[in-house]
Amino acid sequence: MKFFRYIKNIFLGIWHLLQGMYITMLNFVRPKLTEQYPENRGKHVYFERFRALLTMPHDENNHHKCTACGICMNGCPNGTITVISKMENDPVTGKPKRVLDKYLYDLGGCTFCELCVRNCPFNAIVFTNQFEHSVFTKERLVKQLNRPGSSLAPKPVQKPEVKVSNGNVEGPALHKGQPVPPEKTQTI
Amino acid sequence: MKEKLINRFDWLTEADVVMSDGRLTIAVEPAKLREIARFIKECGYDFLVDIVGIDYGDDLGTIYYIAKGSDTADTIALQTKSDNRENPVLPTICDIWEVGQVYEREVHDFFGIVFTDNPDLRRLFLRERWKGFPLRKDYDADPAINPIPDRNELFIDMDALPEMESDEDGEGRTWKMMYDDNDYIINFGPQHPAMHGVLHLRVRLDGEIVRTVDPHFGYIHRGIEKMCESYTYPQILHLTDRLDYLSGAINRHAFCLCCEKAMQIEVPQRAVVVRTIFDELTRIASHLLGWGSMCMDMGAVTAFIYGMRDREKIMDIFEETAGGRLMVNYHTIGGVAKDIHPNFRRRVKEFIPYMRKMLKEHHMLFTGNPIATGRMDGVGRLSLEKAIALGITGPSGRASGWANDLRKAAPYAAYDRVDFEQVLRSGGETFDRYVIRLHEIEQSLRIIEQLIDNIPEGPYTAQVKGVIKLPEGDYFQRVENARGQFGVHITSRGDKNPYRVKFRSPSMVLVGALKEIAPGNKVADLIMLGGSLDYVIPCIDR
Amino acid sequence: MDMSRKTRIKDMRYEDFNDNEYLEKYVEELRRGGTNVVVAKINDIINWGRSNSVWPLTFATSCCGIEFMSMSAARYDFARFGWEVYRNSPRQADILMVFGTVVHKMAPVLKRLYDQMAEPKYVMAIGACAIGGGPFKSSYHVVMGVDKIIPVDVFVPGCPPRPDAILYGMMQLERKIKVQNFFKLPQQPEVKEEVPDIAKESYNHEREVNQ
Amino acid sequence: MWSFSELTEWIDATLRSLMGDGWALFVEFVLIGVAVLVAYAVLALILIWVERKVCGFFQCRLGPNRVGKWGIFQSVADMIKILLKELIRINRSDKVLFRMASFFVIIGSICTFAAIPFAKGLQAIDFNVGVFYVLAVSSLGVVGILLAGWSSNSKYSMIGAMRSGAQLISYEISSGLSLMAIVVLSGSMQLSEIVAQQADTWFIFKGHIPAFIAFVIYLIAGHAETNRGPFDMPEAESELTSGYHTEYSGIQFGFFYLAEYLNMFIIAAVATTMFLGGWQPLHIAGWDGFNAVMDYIPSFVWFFGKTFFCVFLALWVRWTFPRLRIDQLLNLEWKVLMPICLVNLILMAIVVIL
Repeated sequence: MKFFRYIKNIFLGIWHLLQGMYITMLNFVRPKLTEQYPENRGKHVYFERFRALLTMPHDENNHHKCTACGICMNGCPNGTITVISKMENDPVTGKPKRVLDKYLYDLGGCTFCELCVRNCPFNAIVFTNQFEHSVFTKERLVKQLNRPGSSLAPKPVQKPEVKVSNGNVEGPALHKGQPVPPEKTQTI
Repeated sequence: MKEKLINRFDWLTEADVVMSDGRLTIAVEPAKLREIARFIKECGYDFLVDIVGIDYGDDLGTIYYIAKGSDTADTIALQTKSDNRENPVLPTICDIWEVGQVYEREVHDFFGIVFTDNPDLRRLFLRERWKGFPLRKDYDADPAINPIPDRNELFIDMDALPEMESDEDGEGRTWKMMYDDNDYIINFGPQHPAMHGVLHLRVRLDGEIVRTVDPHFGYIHRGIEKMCESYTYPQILHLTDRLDYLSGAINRHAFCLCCEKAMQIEVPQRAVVVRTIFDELTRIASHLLGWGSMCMDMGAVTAFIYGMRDREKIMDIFEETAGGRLMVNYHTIGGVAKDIHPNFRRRVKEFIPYMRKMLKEHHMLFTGNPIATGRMDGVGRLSLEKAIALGITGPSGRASGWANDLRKAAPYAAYDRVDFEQVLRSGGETFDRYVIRLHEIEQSLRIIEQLIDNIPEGPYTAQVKGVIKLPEGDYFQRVENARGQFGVHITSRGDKNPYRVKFRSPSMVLVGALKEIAPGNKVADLIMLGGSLDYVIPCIDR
Repeated sequence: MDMSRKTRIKDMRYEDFNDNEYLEKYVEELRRGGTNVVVAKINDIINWGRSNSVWPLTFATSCCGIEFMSMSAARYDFARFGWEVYRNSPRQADILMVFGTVVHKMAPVLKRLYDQMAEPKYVMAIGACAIGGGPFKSSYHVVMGVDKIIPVDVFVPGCPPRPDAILYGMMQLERKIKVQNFFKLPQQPEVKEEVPDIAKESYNHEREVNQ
Repeated sequence: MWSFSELTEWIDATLRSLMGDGWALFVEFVLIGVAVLVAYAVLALILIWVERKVCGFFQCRLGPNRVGKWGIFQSVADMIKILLKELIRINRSDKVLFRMASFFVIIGSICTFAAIPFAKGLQAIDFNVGVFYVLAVSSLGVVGILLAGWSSNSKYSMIGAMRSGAQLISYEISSGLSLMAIVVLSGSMQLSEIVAQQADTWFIFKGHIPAFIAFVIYLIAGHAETNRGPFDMPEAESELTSGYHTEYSGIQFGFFYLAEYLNMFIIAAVATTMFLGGWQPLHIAGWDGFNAVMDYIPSFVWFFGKTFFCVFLALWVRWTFPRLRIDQLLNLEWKVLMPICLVNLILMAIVVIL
């Protein structure tokens, strides 16, 4: 009996080995699912929500929506964003007003946690799919997001839609009547 | 239990034993710690979940979380404080709960607390010559004090175990050599293809046979716990993903749950269900990778590629909804970051039958393979008692027959409304640990199947205040991660930053298990056992 | 010769690449002495071979390592480039791909691995951690970028970068190898680029994170 | 069927008419040596490419496809690269042995390679003890591997080499014994003679069950001898980083790398020669038309077709199964394969007598 079981086990083992070889052969003849990256450039559609680069959309008049409030800068966990602002006289009212000078973004340190985009009360920044950024010098990874000569959209920004706040926000707090540091309020 | 304790120890007052955060919290003096710890163990609390060290300012303290092996949701917290900062000394509890040994080493490393009678009190993560104890509040992080070393330190101390004398002040260390001059010692890692990261095992070999295994951690110690103390709660969330990156979403869930519990936020049902689906998808992805890398450790590279291939389907689901492949950044405090993508349901529904079919193929390819079973048979047996004593939770613990699934024991999220089995095996051998992962994938598919058609409508996140501040107190939340129980301890002082955050890593004890089960086996088995335990090193090192 | 012809990569246009300025400067430095035509031809053949056969050393410390695995697996398959022969021994590897965080305790190990590699060798820093500390910039135990320890040829940002992005970084490296002068490898020109002003501002801008 | 001997005889005659016999022989030796080396290198490159491509296909991916059409120049690029890599000097290693080891491995494999009859009339070395020669020379490699492990001054190399020593020496026995079954059947040890005898039917059919058993065992043992597939203990990537050649760099590593692939080819080629009729076409007794058609296919196509079939089998196995453990490996040899081989030899003797 024991002998027969031994023999049976041997054949069972061989059967299982053959099964394994069957699976690999199955995959040998299956169509391959490799996405050929440089060849499919431009053809392959990446998911719209995929985050690869922070950008600041500009409209046709070279206007952006950033008011240099600095919420994104303060919300960023590892100092990826630097908002450099300058005081400028408002052409309409003549009062000095804080406007964006440079919006610097260190791609090399960004972790794509999306706190900045979610916190931005003006939807001034968005993530895009552009992921090809490899460089030879580290410093080139620092990007200036506002285009040269661009300015804040002239129309008074409508009251930003109150997004369903998701808890990560220091920005929307501005619209809820909570105490806000004075230097942040003046931009609105 | 409270009455039991107060009856047994007349020096315990009602004020010392309080119920908080759903568990009994006992404050005790260091001198009485061992006494009460022994009693708690006798009452069936044989699973030491974690030891949390805290710098209270004037003194240093520890919190011991202890759970019942038979019901891992039933937890007791034991708090104690050392009397001074300069020479903090606490009695060890590592003879009561075996796993305490490595936890005490960790607390020693971070806080400098000396645990008398702990047999091996080397630094755990930092190098032996590191100056200062980083998690103390007065730690000086000046890089000039601890510059980047340009060469490896000689492992003088690593080869010697300090033998502690029971002095009160912790002085009087003598060194007991761990290895003979003639021992054949081989370093696996930190850069080694099979170490799943940067674990460093110093292995004493006798020919091909492993005699002792001495793990060294810290090659990826990033000081996350210290960083958390200066971050706001939403900012911490992007670090939890990077602990155990294979179950990032689940870790994040734990932190969110902990904050929500503290702030008493009611999470919308839609978010709860979506979170559960995400967690289970993460678990499947993690198990697929774990299965694949174990097969690769045994030499079957193709199986690994197949595992990764199926994992890509999940990555697609994640990317479409959350925008990230590995770091999904999806759970937030109060809900989820975005609503699910319109294609989400369709993709998940396509994935379930696909995965079922592929599971069959995976079983055909590897499970029955006589070479694989021959290698796994009778190797690395971990008994139930040992598993509990070492705190081995998750699939590896359940392979030994320990029912420790928190999804059953203390259902969180949507787990109380779905029907699934806790997969248990009794052998505790390598094969059990191997096959349990594939079975858990099936169960996860079942959970997803039940939930995917029942995602309730409604908001995907709760209204949360702009600046999140947790009420003062200690909070502890555990979830079932792909590797075991992942715990988050938050001590809040009411600020927008936490006072202390501690993560309980399920992987750390798994390496401890390797130490237990590897000796006596061959080198090849050591690698395979590592694969079967499926630890993730960055989660250990934090 | 035209730069764009010299560093042609299949299915990619010259303008598709970032940081062409660096390569142009690099070639300018190389050309300074002038080259023999025959030598240049041989050099081109050698560089064709070297750039198409770059064997990576498996050095994955954390999360990005998983994307490396994805890249080696079926869907992204870097074997198409001939890079899949990943060697576990540094002696046989051509490129050290640093995936993940490097901490103080790991720094000497990384240095040593680099020293153990045979010339010519290259380094790619992949992911935010390897470039500059990434999410752990305020940590006490993290090396803020591997370029502090070893010279880095290509930086691939992302946290973690998706496999396509790593493939793009690999093609960048191929381009760099293609313009090098193999016969003078030890004395490759140092391209001293001026740090762009915005980078200086970004790095130096005093801010109190999380205050 | 066209024979390569026409070509070689013409070269011989031409050379002899041009110079003295001695010089002619000398030139021929040099020519043969060059031809063998070139064939060796080219085959190795092809094999490396084949392996990578086939491996990719088994794993649901494409494999090299960017260097040349379908990536066929991939291994050429690899060769250029590896030739130009730095050779690292290892501290406290045994310099002489360290340098010698890789040559041992590659010479062992080239010498075996030269003895294989590739096509009709195309065989460099044709001893009357050809089988014996193949077995003897191919086991030179183990010396190289042991030397490599010993001289590297690395613990991983040492373990790898020791494993390798135990493994190769063990599996030599059953690969030798299974070839003996064919020697018993054919009554000759000369490879050309063995091939010639298979003109009507291949030995795997002629030898009934014992020949088939011998064939399977030879494939298993040969596979183990090449350190591949489920038997890649000496390298055991996940355990010993790269095993015995951990410390080798540049072309010295290239030698090991080439030898590994060529050994695979040699095992397949010897299996083809001994069991599958070498370059002989498939003949079925009685089907004259079929046999005539088969004869039109050139002999080297037959040989390489059969050999690559065996190579494909080896790759299939290698990319499917996990690795054995060293004790299981030795158990398989000493407790299973060798006894079967011995019994099989007796069976074969009985078959021959009957």
